[in-house]
Amino acid sequence: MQMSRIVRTTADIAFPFILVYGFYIIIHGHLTPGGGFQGGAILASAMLLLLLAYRYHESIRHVRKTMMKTLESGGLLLFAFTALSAMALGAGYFYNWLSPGGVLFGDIVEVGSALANLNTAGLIPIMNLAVGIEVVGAVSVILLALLSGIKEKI
Amino acid sequence: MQTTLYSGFGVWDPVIWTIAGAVILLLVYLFWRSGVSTYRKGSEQERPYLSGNAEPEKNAVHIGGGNLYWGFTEGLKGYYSRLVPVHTGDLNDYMLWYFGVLVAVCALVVIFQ
Amino acid sequence: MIRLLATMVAAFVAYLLLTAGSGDILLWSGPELVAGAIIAIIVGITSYRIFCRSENLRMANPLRILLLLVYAAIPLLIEMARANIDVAIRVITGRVHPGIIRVRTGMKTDLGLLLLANSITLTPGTLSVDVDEESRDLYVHLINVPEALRTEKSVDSRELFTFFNIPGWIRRIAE
Amino acid sequence: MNDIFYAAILALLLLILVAGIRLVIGPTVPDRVVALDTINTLMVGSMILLAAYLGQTIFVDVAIVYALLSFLGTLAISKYIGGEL
Amino acid sequence: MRRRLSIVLTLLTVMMLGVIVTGLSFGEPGAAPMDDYFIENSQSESGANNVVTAVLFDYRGLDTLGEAAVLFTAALGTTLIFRRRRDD
Amino acid sequence: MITTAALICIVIGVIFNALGAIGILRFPDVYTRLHAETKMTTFGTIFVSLGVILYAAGMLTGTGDAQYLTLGIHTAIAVIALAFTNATGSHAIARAAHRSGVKPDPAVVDRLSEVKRRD
Amino acid sequence: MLTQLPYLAVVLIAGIGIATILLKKNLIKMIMGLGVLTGSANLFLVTLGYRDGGIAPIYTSAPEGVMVLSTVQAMTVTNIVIGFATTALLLAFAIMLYRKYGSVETGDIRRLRE
Amino acid sequence: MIEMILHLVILSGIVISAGLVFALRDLVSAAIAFATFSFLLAIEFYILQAPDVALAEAAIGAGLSTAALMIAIRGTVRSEGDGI
Amino acid sequence: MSQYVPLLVALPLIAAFAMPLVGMLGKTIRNSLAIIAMAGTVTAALLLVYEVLVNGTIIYAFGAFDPSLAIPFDSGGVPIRILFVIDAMSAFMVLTAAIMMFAVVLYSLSSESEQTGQDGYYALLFLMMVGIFGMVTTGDLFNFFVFLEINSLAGAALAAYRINKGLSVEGGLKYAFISTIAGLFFLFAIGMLYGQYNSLNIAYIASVIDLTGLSLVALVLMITSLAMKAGSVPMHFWTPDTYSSAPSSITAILIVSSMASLYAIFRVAFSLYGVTMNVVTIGWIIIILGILSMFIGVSMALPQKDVKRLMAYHSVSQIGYMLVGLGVGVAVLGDTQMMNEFGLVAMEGGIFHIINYALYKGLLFLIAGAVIYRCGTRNLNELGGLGHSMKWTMGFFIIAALAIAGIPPFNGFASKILIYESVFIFNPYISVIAMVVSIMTLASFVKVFHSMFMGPKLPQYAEVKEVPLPMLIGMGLLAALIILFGLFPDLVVNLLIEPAALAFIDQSGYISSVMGGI
Repeated sequence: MQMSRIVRTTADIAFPFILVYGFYIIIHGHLTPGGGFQGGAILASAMLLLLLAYRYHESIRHVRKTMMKTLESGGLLLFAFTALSAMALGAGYFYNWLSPGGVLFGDIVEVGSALANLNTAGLIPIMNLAVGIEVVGAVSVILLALLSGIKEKI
Repeated sequence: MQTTLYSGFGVWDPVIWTIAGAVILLLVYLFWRSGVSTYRKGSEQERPYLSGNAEPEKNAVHIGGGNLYWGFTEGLKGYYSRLVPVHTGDLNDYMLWYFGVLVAVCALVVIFQ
Repeated sequence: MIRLLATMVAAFVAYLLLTAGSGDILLWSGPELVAGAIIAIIVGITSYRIFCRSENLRMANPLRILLLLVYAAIPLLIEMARANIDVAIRVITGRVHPGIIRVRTGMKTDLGLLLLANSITLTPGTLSVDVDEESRDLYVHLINVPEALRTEKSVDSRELFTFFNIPGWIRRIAE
Repeated sequence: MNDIFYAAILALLLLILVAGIRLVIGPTVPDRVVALDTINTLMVGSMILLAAYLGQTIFVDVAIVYALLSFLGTLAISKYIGGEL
Repeated sequence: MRRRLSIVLTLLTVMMLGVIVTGLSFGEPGAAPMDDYFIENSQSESGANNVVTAVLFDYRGLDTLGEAAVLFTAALGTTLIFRRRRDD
Repeated sequence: MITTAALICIVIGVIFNALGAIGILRFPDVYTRLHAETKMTTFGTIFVSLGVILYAAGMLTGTGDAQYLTLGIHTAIAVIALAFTNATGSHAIARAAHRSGVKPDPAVVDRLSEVKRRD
Repeated sequence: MLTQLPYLAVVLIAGIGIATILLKKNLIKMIMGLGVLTGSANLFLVTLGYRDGGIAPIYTSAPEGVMVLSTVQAMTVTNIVIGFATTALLLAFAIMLYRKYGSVETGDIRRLRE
Repeated sequence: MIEMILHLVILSGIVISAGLVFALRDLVSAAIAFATFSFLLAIEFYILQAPDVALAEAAIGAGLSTAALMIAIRGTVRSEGDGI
Repeated sequence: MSQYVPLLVALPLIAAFAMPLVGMLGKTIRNSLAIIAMAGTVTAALLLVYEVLVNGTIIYAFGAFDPSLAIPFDSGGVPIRILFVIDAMSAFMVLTAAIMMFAVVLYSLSSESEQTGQDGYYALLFLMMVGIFGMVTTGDLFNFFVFLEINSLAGAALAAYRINKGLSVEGGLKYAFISTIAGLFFLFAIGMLYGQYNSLNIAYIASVIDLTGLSLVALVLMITSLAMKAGSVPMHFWTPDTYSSAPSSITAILIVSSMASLYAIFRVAFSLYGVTMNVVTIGWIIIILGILSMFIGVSMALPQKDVKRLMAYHSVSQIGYMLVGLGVGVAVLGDTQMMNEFGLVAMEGGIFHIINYALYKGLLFLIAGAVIYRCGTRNLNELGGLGHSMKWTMGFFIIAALAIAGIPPFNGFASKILIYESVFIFNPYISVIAMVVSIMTLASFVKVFHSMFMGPKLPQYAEVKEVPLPMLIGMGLLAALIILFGLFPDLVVNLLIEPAALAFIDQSGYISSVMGGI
């Protein structure tokens, strides 16, 4: 069974805006409250909204398990390799080599600014994004697996 | 290569033991060689002699693991009848034991501090 | 294609709203605009099949959006205020005659149905309980069913509101 | 102005406790969901007020998350009790 | 019997944990050398305004990697439990 | 002046919120409680937020600090999201309650129970 | 005592969580108790880092003030995610056990014993 | 000191909702109480100046945990059996 | 300063993360990735162990420009980053874990080849190894907690890998639940320490700790929860449930993770608290837990009918030996003379027993898995006569069983004699109990040997063949190591064990290696 037409329309309309908000939280992770985990959880909530609003067999066409698994693994690999990249320069694992004065994300941060200084903090935005991708994949996989556990014959 | 292990109280050298074991095995082999020379595999001699009765089924002569140490557990029945039911398989009981030990250890540490 | 574009524009506008006041280019800074564009593209590709289910792009007209804002600001708010005072009195006195009636909507689109149902929920002592999937008729719970409506099989949606012709507004916005 | 904010926050938080009474006594499950929804709405309001009270404007982000996502919990529970999950 | 024991143990554990009420004072942590270092240096070292994010991804990045691995583990575990099997 | 307006808005909002919270205690069944919850607390929160928006506007004109613009816009977004989701949420609750068999207790008419369930 | 209120609440919530785990026999309920216990641990960690009159550890245009400790907040975020992962895995176990055993009461889930 | 009153109100709410998780026998009601617990915990984090934590608790505790619990309750039984 | 340290964690993590993607490409590629990643990790681990043994303790600061710089110059002498502190004891644990991982991955290539979802299996296996490596190498309390959780969750998910009519799920659920509780209380303890000293680094906390009530409760919480994770009586109930229902290869890894928890108990006792706490009380508590574990474990093992359950009870019993050996070390920590007289030897015995135990118990579980793999049953009443068809397996079983029973010249005897003779000076009764337990162990393994391998060839197992080659290689590796360690115990003790024991005792050395000689 599915929810009523009203709920489905609400889900359709709210879905892209929740996505936008999740990405906003992710990429402002080093400036405002938030970060990869929180934003990823919000993105995953958008997926949950689709899963809740539609029938199971309908919703798994929108939220595909293979896609989510790929996102999960890809995000984690991006995270691990970003951290590993410092070792190629001879520094320690997780060393933030992009931070002071690099090109991308290398600006010096101003004291006392809320938004706007997106181009700062070195590796941190990349890691935030990687973690965000990973969290949305992992949480969606968890929810899909739980749903498949009650909906499908094994 | 040094093999002697000093335990602070005694000495233990596995090589000597191994050599001794090898010697014993050699002796055993020699005794075994000097057995009855007319024994042949695959002949009538291989069949067990059970007072002229037929050999029972293989399954019947096999002693299952559950039958071993029956006397031991029967002898220590008082101990086992207390110990075995404690392993209830109930998750609540597991947690109960954990918290019990937690409190007991805390009490011990506080008392003997 | 045009659905994708519409979704991207919507996402971009939402992002701009979220980050307003961040810099000098009008209200936004350069990195924010770049990031907003990238996010809008990603979100658009992800969700255009869901956001714009039909090829019908009636809502892409900015006039309709403006009308929606006006609708939310004036008629809806006034109806809400009236409803709230009504319910507040009933909270204090405790006099209720509740019941569920069937309401003909005549809405052709899902968005119109959604707006009407949400308006009904937020306004005069009414609460949309269920919706008939085929005829798009609403079952509405009224906190105080007037004598006139108790015997009717189904009522028109205009009779639920007091001051404004809310279904007419919605029809103008969404259809 | 801060005193007003403080008083309003305190009032809203007390109202959360009042709505909690329905959570405790609610005879049916939908009653409790109603209480949960009330608590969510009140909490969004108090969060907005708190952001102004503390002077931390970026705290409002949390309130937006609440407003968007508290809906999901309600939806999940109502999907269950409607027998549709 | 077991119920009573459970209640008693709960109370005793709560009493044991109650030492945190007496041992710590709310709002006045003692010396905070590590956190003061973070608060002073996070902006210049890692360029992040949000100190918590700087701690999460720079100073204690390994924890974050481990945390992501935990989530990955849970996702793999749930999919493994509900996977399709040849037979059982 | 603008501060006074903000103050009035906040007071109105708190009063409506209070009525909503009392309403879910006083009303007899789920649907009527939903009336109180949806309308009054949403309305109250809108007014509370309106107060904060007015306060932010006042501060913005007073100090010219861009963060108050952020405060105002984000508050507005929060309120829009809240109103939008709250209405749908209470519809979902009402529908689920009716489907799960909670009938409106004092009811003069119930057309929904009369129709036969198709699905 | 009033100044130590958050710590007191931590202890109380932890007690409720422990009681749920010890006294309840339903697995889902026990998992909820675990969630309550996790919440108490989170509250404990955040409370540890609070300083009187402190502001959030984010450099914004907010009023000046001493910042609260940040490490505990990072730890708490970590612990929240770990708690969710654990809950999800345990719930998956519970669903599978119900499919196989037909019950989620701990009294019935004891085929492995002795 | 005056902030302590806010703490008092919220923390008593937290303790009450945690107690409800313990006391309610219907698992769906307990899940609702658990969601309330999460919400109130998040606002306590908010007051303790930890917006990151509040955001995480809001996103994970409010929506995702509740949904996972509801799915699990649908997959198992709704009412709790007799206690000890 | 070593570049291998992060690879120890990073390589298996990347392998695990890539595994679901690689699993889509095909079976061969996935298996080769598993082997390559495992070989790389083991190589890194061996290089690391070599470097530690040659150069002494390694410090690695994550996220610093110069990883060997533990404390930044401007931080006022406080370590602020996550540090990996690898002294001889950690290196020893890394070696144990690496050996077991090597054998288990080889074994799994055949034993799990019939199952679906193998990419998840290998990913979780690597995650478990990450957890173990992290737990034994980290010098940071919260980081330890995170690795503990990784290890627990991966272990629980793997324990339920084969559903086995729900039995495996039950075992996995119990393991996951208990691990979570243990982890949570460990987190409470971390919070208590953090609240007082505002640090998470073990060495720093050890340098400033004093025994307030809060520290005392933290100590109790840590020791108790880690003892439960290690599976000591009376918190051992999950051990037989989980070990018996998990796949055999996983059980071998679960043993190593319980060893890591055991290591953590003594890391907390020796390096974090040291002589600050009342060492006699804590030592006696650990010894009592050890004695109970030894005796109750073995006496529960005797009447068992399920072969894996029996072995699981034996692992509880064997953990008692290590607890006793190291517990004696804790109890005499404050007394230099007694420590030199017998405490060090007891600790050497306990530490030597860790690797011996991991080897032979892992081998025993792998053998049980091989038998189950071929026969499909684990009930000792139904098994029998396998010695005719599984000759290699039987040979390995004899080696492992004699080793666990402490029969010379296998490695179990070497470590047990160290424990017996040194503990005899400390308290003769404990030593006598340990010997009695050893005899009962032998008795119970005679039972297993008889009912699995002896007897006539049963008709229902007429088709049974020897297990495939990778499984044999995995088992043979462990058997060879058992014989090697048994024949040259002194070599191992001098090379690995004595530095490890000294590293445990030397708290000031541990602190100064991090704090730079303060």
